[in-house]
Amino acid sequence: MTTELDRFSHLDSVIHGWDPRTRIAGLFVFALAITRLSGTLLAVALAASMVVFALSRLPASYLVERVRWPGIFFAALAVLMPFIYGDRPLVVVGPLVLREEGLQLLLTTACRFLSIVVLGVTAFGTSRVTDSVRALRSLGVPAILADLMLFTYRFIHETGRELRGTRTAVKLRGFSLRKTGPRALRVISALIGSLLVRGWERSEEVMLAMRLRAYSPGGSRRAEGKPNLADFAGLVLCVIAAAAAVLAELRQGGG
Amino acid sequence: MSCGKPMLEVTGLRFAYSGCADVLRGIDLRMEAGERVGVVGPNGSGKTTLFLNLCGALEPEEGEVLLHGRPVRGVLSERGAGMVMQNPDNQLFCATVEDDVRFGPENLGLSGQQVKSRVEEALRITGMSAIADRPPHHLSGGEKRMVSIAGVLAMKPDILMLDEPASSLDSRSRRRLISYLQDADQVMMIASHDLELILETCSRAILLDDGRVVADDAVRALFADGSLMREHGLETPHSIRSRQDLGTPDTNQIER
Amino acid sequence: MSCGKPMLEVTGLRFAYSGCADVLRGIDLRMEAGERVGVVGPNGSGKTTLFLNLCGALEPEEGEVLLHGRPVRGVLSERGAGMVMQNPDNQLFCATVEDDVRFGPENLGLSGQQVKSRVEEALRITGMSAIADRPPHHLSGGEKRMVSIAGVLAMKPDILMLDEPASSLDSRSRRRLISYLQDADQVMMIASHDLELILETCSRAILLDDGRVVADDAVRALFADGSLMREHGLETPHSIRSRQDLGTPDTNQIER
Amino acid sequence: MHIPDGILPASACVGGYAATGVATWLSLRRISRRGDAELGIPRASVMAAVFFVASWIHIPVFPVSTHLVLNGLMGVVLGAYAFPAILVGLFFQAVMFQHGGLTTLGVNAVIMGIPALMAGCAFRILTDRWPGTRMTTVWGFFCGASSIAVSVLMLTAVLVVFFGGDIDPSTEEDVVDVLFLSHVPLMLIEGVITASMVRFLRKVHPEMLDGGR
Repeated sequence: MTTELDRFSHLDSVIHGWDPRTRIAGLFVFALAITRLSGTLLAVALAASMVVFALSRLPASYLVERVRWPGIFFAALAVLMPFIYGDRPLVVVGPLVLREEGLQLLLTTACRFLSIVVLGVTAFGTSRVTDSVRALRSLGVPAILADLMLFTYRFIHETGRELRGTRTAVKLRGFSLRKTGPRALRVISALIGSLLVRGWERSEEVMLAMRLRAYSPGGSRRAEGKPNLADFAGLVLCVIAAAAAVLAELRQGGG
Repeated sequence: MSCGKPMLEVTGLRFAYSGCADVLRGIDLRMEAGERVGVVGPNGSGKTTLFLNLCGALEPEEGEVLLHGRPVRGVLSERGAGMVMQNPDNQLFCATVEDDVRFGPENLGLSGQQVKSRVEEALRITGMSAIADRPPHHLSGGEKRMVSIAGVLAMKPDILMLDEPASSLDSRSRRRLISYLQDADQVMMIASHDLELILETCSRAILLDDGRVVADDAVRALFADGSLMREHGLETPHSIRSRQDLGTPDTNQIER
Repeated sequence: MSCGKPMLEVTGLRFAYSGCADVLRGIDLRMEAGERVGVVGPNGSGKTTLFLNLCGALEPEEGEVLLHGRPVRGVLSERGAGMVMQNPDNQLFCATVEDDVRFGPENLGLSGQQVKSRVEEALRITGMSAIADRPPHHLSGGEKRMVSIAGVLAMKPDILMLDEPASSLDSRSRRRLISYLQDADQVMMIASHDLELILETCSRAILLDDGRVVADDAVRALFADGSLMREHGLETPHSIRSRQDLGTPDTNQIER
Repeated sequence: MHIPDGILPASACVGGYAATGVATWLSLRRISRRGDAELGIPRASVMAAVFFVASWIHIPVFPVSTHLVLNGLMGVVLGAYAFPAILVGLFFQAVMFQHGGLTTLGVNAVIMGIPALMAGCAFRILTDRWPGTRMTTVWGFFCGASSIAVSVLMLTAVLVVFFGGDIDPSTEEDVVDVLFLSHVPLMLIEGVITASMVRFLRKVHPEMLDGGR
């Protein structure tokens, strides 16, 4: 399982150069607007998201990798939704009724999902996690939460390594984690339990190490440069596009 | 080549973690019953990966690992190769020492009685019977190490492979470990940066670098070859070196 | 007693973790500017606890720790004692090397420019400038160690305390660490089981056992005292021992 | 069980964020009142990482496999920190694996986090009144299973509120039943794992169960 969020943060592109604060805020507002769109407007928004992604020069394979997981969820939805949602039947196959609204909703949902994921991947894949979290902090995320995010990110890797080590050890003593049954559950509990205890003990040392380096929560932090005019222009562009799209959608809905 | 079948025979072993360059680039080695072999080499030379291949936790890409003439497949079999991992914390995950030692034999599908006697024996051999009821998370480094050895011994492996057994032990626990290793009646391979430990416990040593066996010789002869050792990022242990400095003829030590 | 004030002066230091027996049972020691002192002793002798008391992370129950004549209180102050802990994994908590080194100076509330120059200097001194952008989980053991040292150096401590700096390093990284320590222009205390490392980097050594200073002497003289060492669970390093075995005159050792 | 991006309308997303904001604010206020924020943050981050990684362990439940949520256990171990820790965990799941979503982060945090806080409180109250090893294990099962149950109920409620109007009532009932029943195995598994974990921690590291205090 790859957890490398920083993998493509070093690339050089317009999006990479966009200040993380304005970038995350702008793309987020746009993504939020997309949850309100449908029809042609949604198609345009999807295209716009794709353009932003292309501008970021992130490889397409990165996106495909990201979409694989929730793809399963959508497959399930695709099977279910068209048959239960709405009341205008489109095709009737035996006891099953394929409904128009269901199909439409599925399409709409899938498009919204895709464009939001594309925007999210672009927003967070184009700077290092540290910079993204700092940006979130200046966007109003509480300092304690921001610290929590940074340290958690770091220890995900450490704990992941411990889990791999323990898995190997379990395997070396003849147990397969693919087994089912009460004993498997017991082993898994013991395994997670020992990760927890190790985590707890690790946290005592981490606390000490932080105090040794004068940590206080949300204490003085790096004074960051201000976003420049172009950064703000990007943000304003996003907000205007989002507002315009939503207004257009509302007018369409009204008319 | 030698009398009869060797206990362990490895030919042309290659291995790579998926998507990475080869870690093992063609390893050949043989080991007779009763031998005790040290494996040395810089970090990243492939020691741990070699062990994981020998005990069947990793599948070789090319080449073969034969134990008693039979290929090693998977790790479930009894009388195979057992491995004690470098970090005992990875290995000790049950609520008590006894449960932990019991874990392996239980997976072998033995009867309750057999499991019990195995656990008792393993704890006795390693001297850990007294702490059988304690949770392993609160033991000292030396105790953790001995319990993790007991956990593997309880599976009665033909070969016991120890990966960095002395790491983070203090001098007292290290000394206790060494005397256990010296007395144990068990075929072993020991990978360690602690060359003095290898020197005291093994008769033969293998120098691994960059996934290849660079040298395979009597332990003293190998460690005394200063230029070879330096070339592969190792230092001749002081116990050998000082004698050399003083002009004492090496390998076969003079008596005091 | 000596010329002027000592840099560090510890008198009658006692400490116990809440609800436990005393770990430190009355420690007295002095350290002059420019000294480099090794601290040795078996596991559980109180080395780490002593360090934590000296840098103010723990509050002594009795006794005093004076740095430049001022009592040490808390750890927030600059120019205090900095400590590099044993396990670098628990010490590198930021997502990149540079962020990690920056962590301390930022908490001290320095200006952006000052922080920047501190970080650059610390990375340069430890030779880690090239990997400033890497995440800590991709580093080798030796690199992690050097980065954790850089993180403390960036706070410009008067004394740098290193707890088991060589643990789990291979021979190459250990050698690099030793040559860094030898060249560094920094007052240090080094606690280690690796007596050869202490021998190569320190001029004076303190032997701690059961929370007391058992011996405080020139490093060679202390390590050569075989019976004292053995009594406290330590072994005279081979580099000294072999010379003794062969009759090389050494401090005050009886010949066999 | 996390709602991906694109499913919920904007109003739900904004509402979720608002509720999450309030819950986070309340949690953080409670934390800073206790005065151990300095020590709590590294602890909560390390534990959040452990819970995050534990969700990588797949448990085979014929014919599919599920992954653990463990929000009940988080409540028991982390107390007030459980909510921010879950929020952070969900954020990383969303940006690393697109599991859950960014616009739905607020809603998902409420669905997972509120039951965790409830489980923490319940565990503290129940073990205070009926202590003892056996009872503690029972309470562990109860908190583990019920926090999943509450999460599923909240999830169902959200879906029904935003989609219910357009589904005919009998189908809606079926869907709700299926949604709930399909989570029963997970409830039992989480209950069993939380119970044996609580027993394990009680034996090995009892102070880890004081999170709700």
